This record gives sequence, C-alpha cells and structure tokens, in this order.
Amino acid sequence: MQERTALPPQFDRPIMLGGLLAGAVATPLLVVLVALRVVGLISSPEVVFWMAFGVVLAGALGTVMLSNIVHAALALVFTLLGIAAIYLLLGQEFLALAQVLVYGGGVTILIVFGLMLTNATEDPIVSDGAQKPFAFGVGILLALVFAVALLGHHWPAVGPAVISGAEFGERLFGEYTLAILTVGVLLDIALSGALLIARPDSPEESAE
Amino acid sequence: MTMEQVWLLPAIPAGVFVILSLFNRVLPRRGDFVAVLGMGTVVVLAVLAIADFQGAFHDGHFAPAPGANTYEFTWVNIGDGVLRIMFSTYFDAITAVMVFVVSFVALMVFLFSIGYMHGEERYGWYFAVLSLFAGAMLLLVTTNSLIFLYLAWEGVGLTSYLLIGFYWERQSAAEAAKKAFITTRVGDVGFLIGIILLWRVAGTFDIQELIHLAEEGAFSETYLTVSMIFLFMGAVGKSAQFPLHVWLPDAMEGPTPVSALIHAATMVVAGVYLVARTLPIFDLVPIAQNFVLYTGLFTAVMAATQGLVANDIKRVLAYSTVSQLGFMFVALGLGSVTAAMFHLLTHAFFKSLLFLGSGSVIHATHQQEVEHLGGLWRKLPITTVTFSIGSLALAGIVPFAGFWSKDEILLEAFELNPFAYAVLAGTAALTALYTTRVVLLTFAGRPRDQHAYDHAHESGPIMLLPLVLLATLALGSGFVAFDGVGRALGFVGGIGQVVTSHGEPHSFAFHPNIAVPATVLALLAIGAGFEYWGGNAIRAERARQWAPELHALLVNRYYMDNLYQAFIDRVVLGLAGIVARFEKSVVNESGVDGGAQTLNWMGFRLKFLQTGRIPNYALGMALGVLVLSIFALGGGE
Amino acid sequence: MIPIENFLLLSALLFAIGFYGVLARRSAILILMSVELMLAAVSINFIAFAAYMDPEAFTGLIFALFVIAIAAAEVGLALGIVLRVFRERRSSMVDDASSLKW
Amino acid sequence: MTASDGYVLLALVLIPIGTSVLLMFTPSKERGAVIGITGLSSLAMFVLSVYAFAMYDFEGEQFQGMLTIPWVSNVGLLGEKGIQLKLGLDGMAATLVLLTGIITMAGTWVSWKLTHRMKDYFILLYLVAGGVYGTWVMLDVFFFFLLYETAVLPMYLLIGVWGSTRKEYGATKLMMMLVGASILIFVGIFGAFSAAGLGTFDMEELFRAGETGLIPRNTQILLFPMVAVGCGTLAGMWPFHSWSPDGHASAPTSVSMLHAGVLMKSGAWGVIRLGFQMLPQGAEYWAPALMVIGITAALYGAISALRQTDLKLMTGFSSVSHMGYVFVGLGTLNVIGMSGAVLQMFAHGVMTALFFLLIGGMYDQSHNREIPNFSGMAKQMPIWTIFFVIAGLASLGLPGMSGFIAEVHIFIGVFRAYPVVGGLAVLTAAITATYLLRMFSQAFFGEFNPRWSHLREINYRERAGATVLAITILTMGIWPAPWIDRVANAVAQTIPGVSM
Repeated sequence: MQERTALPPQFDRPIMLGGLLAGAVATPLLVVLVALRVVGLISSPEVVFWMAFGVVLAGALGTVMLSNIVHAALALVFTLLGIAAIYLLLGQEFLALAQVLVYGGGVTILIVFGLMLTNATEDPIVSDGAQKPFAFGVGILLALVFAVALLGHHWPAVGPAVISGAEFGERLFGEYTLAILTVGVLLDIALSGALLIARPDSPEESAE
Repeated sequence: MTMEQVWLLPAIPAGVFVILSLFNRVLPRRGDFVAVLGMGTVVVLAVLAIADFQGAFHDGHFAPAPGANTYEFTWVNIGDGVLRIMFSTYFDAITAVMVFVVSFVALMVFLFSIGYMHGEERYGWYFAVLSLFAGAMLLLVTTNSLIFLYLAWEGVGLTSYLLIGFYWERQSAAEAAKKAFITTRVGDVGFLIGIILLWRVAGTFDIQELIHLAEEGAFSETYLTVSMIFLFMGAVGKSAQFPLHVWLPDAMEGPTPVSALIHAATMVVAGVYLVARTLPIFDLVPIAQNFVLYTGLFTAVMAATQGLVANDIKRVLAYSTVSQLGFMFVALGLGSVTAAMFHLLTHAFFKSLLFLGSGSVIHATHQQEVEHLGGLWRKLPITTVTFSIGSLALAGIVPFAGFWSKDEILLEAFELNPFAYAVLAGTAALTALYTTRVVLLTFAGRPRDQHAYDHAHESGPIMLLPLVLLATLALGSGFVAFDGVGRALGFVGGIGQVVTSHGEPHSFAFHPNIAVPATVLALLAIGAGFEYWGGNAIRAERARQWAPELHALLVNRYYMDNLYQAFIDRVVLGLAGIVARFEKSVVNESGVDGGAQTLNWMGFRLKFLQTGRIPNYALGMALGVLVLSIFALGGGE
Repeated sequence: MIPIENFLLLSALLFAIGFYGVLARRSAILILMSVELMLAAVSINFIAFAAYMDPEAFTGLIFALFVIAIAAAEVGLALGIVLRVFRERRSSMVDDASSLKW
Repeated sequence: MTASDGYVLLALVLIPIGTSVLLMFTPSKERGAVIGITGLSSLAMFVLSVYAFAMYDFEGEQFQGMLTIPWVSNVGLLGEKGIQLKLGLDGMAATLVLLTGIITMAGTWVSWKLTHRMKDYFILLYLVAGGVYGTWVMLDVFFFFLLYETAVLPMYLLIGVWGSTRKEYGATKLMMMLVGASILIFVGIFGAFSAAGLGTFDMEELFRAGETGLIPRNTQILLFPMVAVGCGTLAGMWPFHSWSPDGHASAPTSVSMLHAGVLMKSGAWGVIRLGFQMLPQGAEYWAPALMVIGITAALYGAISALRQTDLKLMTGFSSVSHMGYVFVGLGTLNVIGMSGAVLQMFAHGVMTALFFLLIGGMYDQSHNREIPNFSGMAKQMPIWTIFFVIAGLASLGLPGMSGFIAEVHIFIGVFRAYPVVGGLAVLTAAITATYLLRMFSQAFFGEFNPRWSHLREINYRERAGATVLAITILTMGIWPAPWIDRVANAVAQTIPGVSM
C-alpha cells in the first residue's frame, strides 16, 4: 500500500506555465474567430473547426516537442479529443464517439500505464535523438509536399454528408459483419500477444 | 583382283590388327602366323592388281578405261556436295610401285621379326601394330582422297609412335616416340592447312581432280604456291627433311625390323610419294618446286656428313636414309617422278636389307655401337655378304640397284641444275665413305668387344631368308629400268616410261659421262674408307683430332636438337609459363576471386550502414517516402 | 460549409508533425505517441474524403474505424514490447536497443 | 520419327527425374536396390537415346516427335500459346541425346563403388541427367531454362559433398559463376520474349520472330552477348572458364564425366538455341567476336595445359581448349563449321568423359594426380593405359577417331571464312599433341615407379564404361555419316542466316 503523496514539485510550474501559454494564445484566437463570426465572414461550424484546428495542432506540437514524457502524453490527449471534434464537424457522430472512447480513453490509459511501468515516472525528462535537425527538415519538407499536392488540386465544392449513428450501425453490422468480426479477432489476438510478450517468462525474472 | 578392288589391300592388315590386338593372348604363337598370312595374301593381291594394271596397257601408253582404276564411296556429304569427302582409290604406276614395295618389304620384315622378336613380352602386340602400320601405309598409297591420305598419314604416324616406343620401359624410347610424333605433327599442321587451302578453292579432295583443276588454272599462282609449300611441310615432317629431320635418328630406339620397315623403306618415303603424286601441281609453281629441290639438296648433304661420325650402326643407316630421301626430293624438285620413284624402289630394298642386316648383327651381339663391333665376318658370313651387297648398292657401285637409280637422279640434275649435280655427286662420295666405314668397323678387323664377339652366332633361317631375298633385289632391281627388262615384265616401253604417268614419258637413259665419274668418285671414297678404317682405327682417330670442332659439330648434329630443346624450353614453355601466370593472377585471382573479394569488401564496408538504431532506419525510410512522393507529384502533372 | 481543403491541410500538418516526432525522439513511448498522431491524420483524411466525395460507398468510414481498432491493438502490442525491452535493458530508449547492428 | 515418339522424348526427361524421386524413397542401406534401380534406369535411358538417335529421320521435318501440352495461357503477359510443355527433336539434339545416354550409363556404372551416401549421390546425379535431357528436347524457352538450371544446381552439392582436394572452393566458384551467368541468360530470354511481343515462350514462334525481324535487329545485337556469355560460361568460354579447371579437379569421377561430357555441352547448346536460332541477326553481328574468343580459348587452353602437372587440371584446360573449337565453329556461320561445332560437342563429350573416368579410376586407389609422380604406369595398368591413349589420341585429333571428324569440319569451315584463324586452329591441334604426349611419356612410359606397385587395374565396371566410350569414339571416327547427316541437315534447316 502506497502512501498518498502530493504532486511532485517538478510537475507544478510547467503545468501552470503551459496553461498560461495556452490561454495567452487561445484567447486572441477565440476573440478573432468570434469577431469574424459576428461580422459574418465565417459560419459557426467554421469557428468550431478553427478552434479544433488550433487545439489539434497545438497538442500535436506539444506531443513531439515537450521534453517531459508525462506532459507529452497530456498534450496527446488534447489532440485526440480535438480530432473527435473534427469528426463531428464531418458529420460522423459514431466515429467521434469511438475516437473519444478508444483514443481519449483506452489508448491514453495504456500509454500512461506504459509510462508508469517503465521508469518514466521517476525520470520523465528525455532528450531527443541526434538526428533531430534532419527530422525537422524531413517534417517541413513533407508538410510542403503535402501542401503542394493539396493546393495544386481543384477540389469540388460540396459539403459533408451526415451519417447518423443508427445508419452507421446498420451498415456496419449488415455489409461489414465479417470485417468487423475479423477486426475483433485481430484485437483479441494482438492483446493476447501483448500479454505474452510482456509477461515475465521465468520466476526469477518476475521476482525482480 | 582388279585395280578398283585395291581397297582390299589396306583392309586385310587392318582386320589382322583387330584380330591380333583383341586375341593375341588366346591364339597359338601369339598369332604371328595370322599377321604373316595376312601380309602374304596382300603381296599376292598386290601382284594381281599390278598385273591387272599392266594388262590395261596397250601401244606403250598408259590409258586404262576411265574409272576402271578407281573406286569411290561417299563418306561424308554435307549440303549435297558442299563438303563431300569420298573414300576413293586410284591405281597408276606410282601406286603400283608403292604397293609392291610396301607389301613386299613388309612381308620380309614380318618374317624377319618372327626370329628377331622371338620371346618378347609383347610379341603379339608387336605384330598387331605392325599389321596396322601396313594397312595404313597401303591405304596411304592407294587412296585418291587427300583426307584419307591424311588419315592414313596420321595412322602411320601413330603406329610409328607405338613402335618406336615399343620398349617403353626405356625412358629414351618413350622420349624418342614422343619426339617423332610431335615433330611429324608439326609438319602435319602444314599438310592439313595445305589440304584445306586446296579444297577452299577447288571444293574437292580428289587428287586427280585437283591436278586437273590446277592445270586448268582454277588457282591463282601465289595461292597455289602457298598451298603447295604448306602441303610440302607434311612431306618434310614425314620424310625427315631439314629442319624436321631430328626425329628419325632417335626413332632408332624402336626394334630394328621396325626401323627397316617404317623408318627406311616405307613410311619415311610417304613424303616422297606425296610430292610425286602431286608433282603435276608442283610443276605449275616453280617456287614451290625449287623449295622442294633445295630442301632435299641441303638435307642430303647435311645428313651424309652426320652419318660420317655416328657410332650407332642404326643411326648411321638412319642418317643415310635421311640423305637418300634428300636425293629423292632433289629428283622431284627437278620434276622427275621417274628418277625419284626408281630411287625409292631400289632404296626400299637395299635400305631395308641394311637394317635387317644390322638387326641380325644386333641380334647376334646385343651391341649396336660400331666401335664395339668388328671382325664379325667370321661369325656371321651370310649377314656380312648380304650387308655388303646392301652397302654397295647404297654406295652406288655398278651393277647394284642403287647405282642405276642414283645415276638417274644425277643425270637429271646434270641436265637441269649443275649446282645440284655437283652437290649430289659430292654427297654420293660421302655416302660411299660412311658406308665403307660401317662395313669395315662392323665386320672387318679385330673384335673390339671380345665378349660380344664370342657369343655371336648366325641367325636362323627365318631371319636369313628375308636377307637373301632382299639382297637379290638389291642386286637386281636396278635392271628393271632397262627397256628390255621392263618389256619382259610386261610393261610396254619399260618401267621408266610407266612410272611417268603424267606428262612426257621419260624412258631410262644411261650416260657414261655421268656414270663413270660418279662411279670413280664412289670407288675413290671406298678406297679412302679402307685407308682410314681398314685394319687399325688410329688414322680415324687422327682425323678426328685434326678438326675437333668440326667433329663436335657433326657429332652434335649441328646442334639442331639443342636448338629445338632451347626453343621448347625457352619459348614454348616460357609462353606457357606466362599464360599460366596470366591465368593465375589475372583470370583467377583478379577476375573471379578478385570479383568475389571486392563484393566481400563492399559488404564489409556497407554493413556499417546497419547501425541497429531504429531512428536511423526510420529516417532512411522517410527520405525514401519523400523522394517517391516527389516523383509521384511530378509524374501526376 | 467548410471546404475539404481545410481538413486535408489539418491532416497534412498533423501527419508531418507526427513524422517529425517519430524521427526525432528517443523514447519508444514517445515514438509510439507520434505514430498515433500519424494514424489520426490518416483517419481524418479517410473520413473527410468519405464524407465529401462518396458518402454512399461507406468504405472510408469503415477504414477509419479499422484504423482506430488496429491502432488500439498496435498500442497494446507495442507497449508490451516496450515493457519487455525495458525489462531487458533497463531503458526504453530506442537507440539503446541496437543489438541488430552489423 | 512418328508423332508418338514425343512420349519417348518426354520419357527421357521423366525417367531420370523419376529415378531421383524413387531413390528418395529407397532406404539408403539397401545398396543393392540403389544399384538395381540406377542400373535399370540408365539402361532404359541409353536404349531410348539410341532409339531417338536412330529413328530420327534426317531427311524429314526439322523437329520430329513433337509433343505439346499447354500449361499456362492467356494470363498476364502470356498469350494464346503462353507456356507449354513442348518437346521435339532436331538432328543436333538427337546427337546430344545419344551423348547423354552413353555418358550417363558409363557414369552410373563407375559410381557404384561409391561408399559415402551413394543413394543421395544418385538422386542428385539423375537430377542433373534429367535436366540435361530437358535442355536437348524442350522447345519451350521457359522449360528450357528451368531444366537448364535443374541441371546446374545439383552440381554444387555433388562437388561440395563428394568431391576431393579443394572441393568447397571449386564448388562455390563453379556455382557462383554459373548462377551469375544464368542471370544474363534470364535477361536475354525475357528481353527476347518481350521484344517479340507474342506472349509466348514457344521456341518455334520465337525462332520465327528472330528470323523475320519481329525481334528488332538492334535488340538482337544487344541480347546476343548476354545469352552467349551466359550460356558460354557453362560451356567454358574464355575468359569465363576459370570455374572449369577447378570444378573438374575437385569433382568426383562421374560428376566430372557428366559435367564436362554433357553439361558443358548444354552451355554451348544454349548459345545455339537461344543465340543462333532465336537471335540470328545478333548472332550474325557477333559471330566474328565469337570466333576470336573461340580461337583464343583454344590456344590459351592448350598452352595452359602444357604447364599443368595435375591430370585433372590438364584435362580441364584441355576442355577449355576443345570447347574453344566449338565457338570457332559456331563463329564461322557456315554449315560445315557449325556442324563441326556440334560434332565437336559430341566428340569432346565422349573423350573427356573417358579421360575423367580413367583418372578417377586411378585416383581412387592412388590419391595422387600429379603427373611427375607417375612413371611407367603402363606396366602396372596396361588396360588403363590403352584406354587413356585412345582418349588422348581422340583428343589430339588423330584421324580415325571422333575428334578428327569434328575438328576437320571446324577447320574446313573456318578456312572458308577466315583462313588465318584456321591456321591457328590447326596449330592448336599440334600443341594438344604436345601436352598429351608429354604426359604419356612421363606418366605411362619409362621405368616403372615401384611406389605404385600396390595399384591394381581398373575394375570391370570401369572397363565396361571405358569400352562403351572408346567404341563410340572409334565408331564415329570410322563411320561418321550418321552423325554428320543429322547434324548438318539440322544446322542447314534450323539455323537462319547460315551459309552453305
């Protein structure tokens, strides 16, 4: 039984700083968006989209840049939840829900477990690899390539179709029953495998 | 037996070879009687064929019905005549002479061998190979196709190889056999090239057709000259002419009857036969003909001088053979088939007689160095007499066979080429001189090796019979040249006219202007020989000391063998060494192993790319994705 | 109405950021998280195209669902591996696990 | 040959492969059963080979005994004919089928004295035989290549496991070079396949495509060297020959026999089939180069052999030299020379098999192959010596032996085209005589070296094998018409662009 301890001191300042920073950036953005909406230059969904856009990218940047693993994991949660909002904007209720449940819930918890089981909780600060500058270059280049590809193409100006959860479910368990079952089996096998791999295979090892 | 069935002649001894080589251990007496019977049959058939040929004569002209003297059989035929090799035989006067000489001398040698080779370990094998030789030689002289001529040519070369190396346990015999085969093979390279060059233009291997085409001018003169000189190379090799003469003296390592048959009477004259057979073509190209002439002339002199100093009785005879073959080539070079074939005929008889005589001596004494013999006339009277007859024939003394034929050659030379005449006359004197030396050292004087002398005894009748028969021929065969004798034998116009089957008939001529000086010269040489070697050997020794360098030069055969050895050691094996080094270092080590090692080295260097760090791999993959996507974008537009 | 470009742009930027994370970080868990970002970016693309281009076909949505499911499986499995590696080497840094080099 | 004889050809391929399979299910300790099966099988192959050779009507169709079984068609790149199991015999192939029958039989006999894993040895050996038969009779490039590789690959194990001296090195080198060369063949085949654009691997169609120029001339010129070098490597083409002496020196007896006697010929056969028949215009372009390579190889091999002291190495270089003649003959582009090349393949196959049989028969007892170590062997092993001399004389082109028949055709053909090369070729024959006779007088003649008095005469199986080979040598030498008629007609009819 472990004694309940206060939050370790090194957790305090960054969280507060992060909160302040996020607030400092998010507030003007919010103001601008609301102002644009009031003026009528953008519609309400667009306001939501740009807000989600900011959250997702800020979270992603946090994930890959923060040197504290725990902070990075937190940032990831923001991103994943932001993506759920994007799904909603695209009219996919069910997928948004799944995203929140699976990613925002399951995956995040798994990752936190992983952090706890490795010694990340004792020493959460990690340095980045030596090839960080290259990685940066590659990232920028990739973004450029995608952007060029994206903007060089003329896309049809139609809106998204809304697919309700009911309709989704019907089709999922109608046409795609076999596929969904296969995925289930796959998940089962994968998790059993994970268990098998992670399990200590000798008593001495488990005693460690 | 008619002329077109002459293919039977080679077939019989070939059959004997097959029987003997397979069953000689089973047959009684190792099957020697099979060989002798076979050869006897061949002699009979040969005489019948000659009789048939003689029957085809009328009015002094050689004119058998067309095709009556040939036999043809298609052996190879590609593209309906593009390449047609016929097995064909042809019978004319040259063939007649050759067939008779070969079969008769072979029979004599077979008989002699029964005694000489008695008790040998490989007695049956000896007769088998000797029969094969006879078959190949008969094929050589009867065929009309150059390809089959070549086949037989190599066949006699092979049997000669096997027989020279008959005592293969002796390293020297094995070496001599090898030397003989390779040296003649060098000549055969030229021979085969010549054959193919002729075919290339004419499209036929048929000798008579080739002669016909050449006379019609199917070949350009230069081309024909080159071809004929190549063809002559074969003759040079087989007939041991300069510069390929070196094998013949060494070939005396074989059993003596073999030397008599192969290396004196028959195989070595194959070259003479070849040139005689194709002489009408040589006639068209003076350069090639002069080439033949001077090769023969030079060889005749060179070999005669070497014969003066040789110590081995068989080697002396071998040199004299080389020299006499030179005489024949001179005759051919002068365009006289008659003289050449006549000398070939008489030479075959007296030289095989001499060899068999020396065989008798060796059989009796187991000694063949003349310096260790002497005084044998008391022990071997018949051998002495027959050997002397042969020697006189060789020396060219009236009335022995050699006189008439040599005189014929001298006459031709006198008329056509005085230089050649002078040289030949001198050589004839040298011949008489070394012949006298051998006879005197062997049979006269005191025995120098008492042990050998004491054990000597005259050979048995089976060996003496051939000696006597051949001595008779050595004495008498010269007379066939006379018109009357020729007519008596059934040849209208005399033998001389017959042998010239082509061009102007040339009957035998006898000129005292030529014959008398030659005889006098020969007698003088014999006298000088008696002066030097009769009785005691001191004067000979003095002669040797008088010019030691000259003696050394002659004893060492003009250093020709050393020259060849040096050529083989330095040039051929040196080249082989260079090639071997090239093979080892360039092809193998650099080319193959080097390639493998380069790959290995590259792998060793490149393996450091495998850092084992996942981020590095991921970066590589990312770069790949980038490049690919940029390509995809570029391609999409 | 939001034009599709916006979603695609978001997806592209997200993907590039994730990619950067995979390449730049040392911690296996952080790399895993960056992979999640990339997967999410792909899902956005799928769904955007499905919703805008051909809603009847439904395939894009199914794919997105599968991506979510498989990502979950992957995370589970990968974390198992990370744990294992950690237990062997007392480190979850990927460049410490380089025994496959050379 | 009637149409139903196609099944004979099929049997020739299936019998050896079937024997391999059958042997797999034979217990290896049952030596008697292994000997019985291989004996029967090799006899059957021999009889069928002689039958195929004898029944081939050289005045009839080009390809006889045709048998076509469709396999894959109308898939992907493949068109109506696609890949077929197509068999047929032409005059050249008939000759080589006979060669394979003879050598396989003799090779089987001499291998029965093997003690180490005899069954496995035969499994691989018969796989080689099956592959080689396949290359002679297949008229589909796909199966041709498949069986070609089937014949090559088991060599690695055969040499590596059962070989002697530097066997690992020899086996690896052989395999690497041959497999590397196969890549070139592969490129050549598929290049021709796609250039023809017929969607078929049918050889007859591809031959026609090559002849009519459906495969463009420039493509043919590009592809021919690949095929020629690729297949030529297996044929010991200079300068890609270096596997041959090493491989032969380390291979066991019957593998050497089969390899030098038959497999190397399938390399030259590849040059004929894929090069001269499929890419005739390329062949025409490259023929002079082929001739230069050939004559270089002939001289080079002969001169190298002069310096060799190991019997097998000498024979290996002699093979390089003799296979050089084959390329000289092919380079002439006339019927006489090319027929000579095919005849040389047969003649050299038989004589070299005899060489290796005899060397193996002696090496098994003496474990020594250095020529200078021997002297006067004729005393101890007279029969062995006689056979050896027969093989040697055939090798140096003595008239009356098979070697002469082949060589004289090559010489005549070359003289027609390039007299100077012809002169060099004839000269090579003299060099051949030199090294062989040097070897004879050193090893067989002279005083007997008592060190070898424990050696015994080769056993009766080896004698039987040697007799079969020697009889073949003499038969072809004395009565060559059956061979020449078949080969010359096939060359004239099936190789486009050949002058008379």
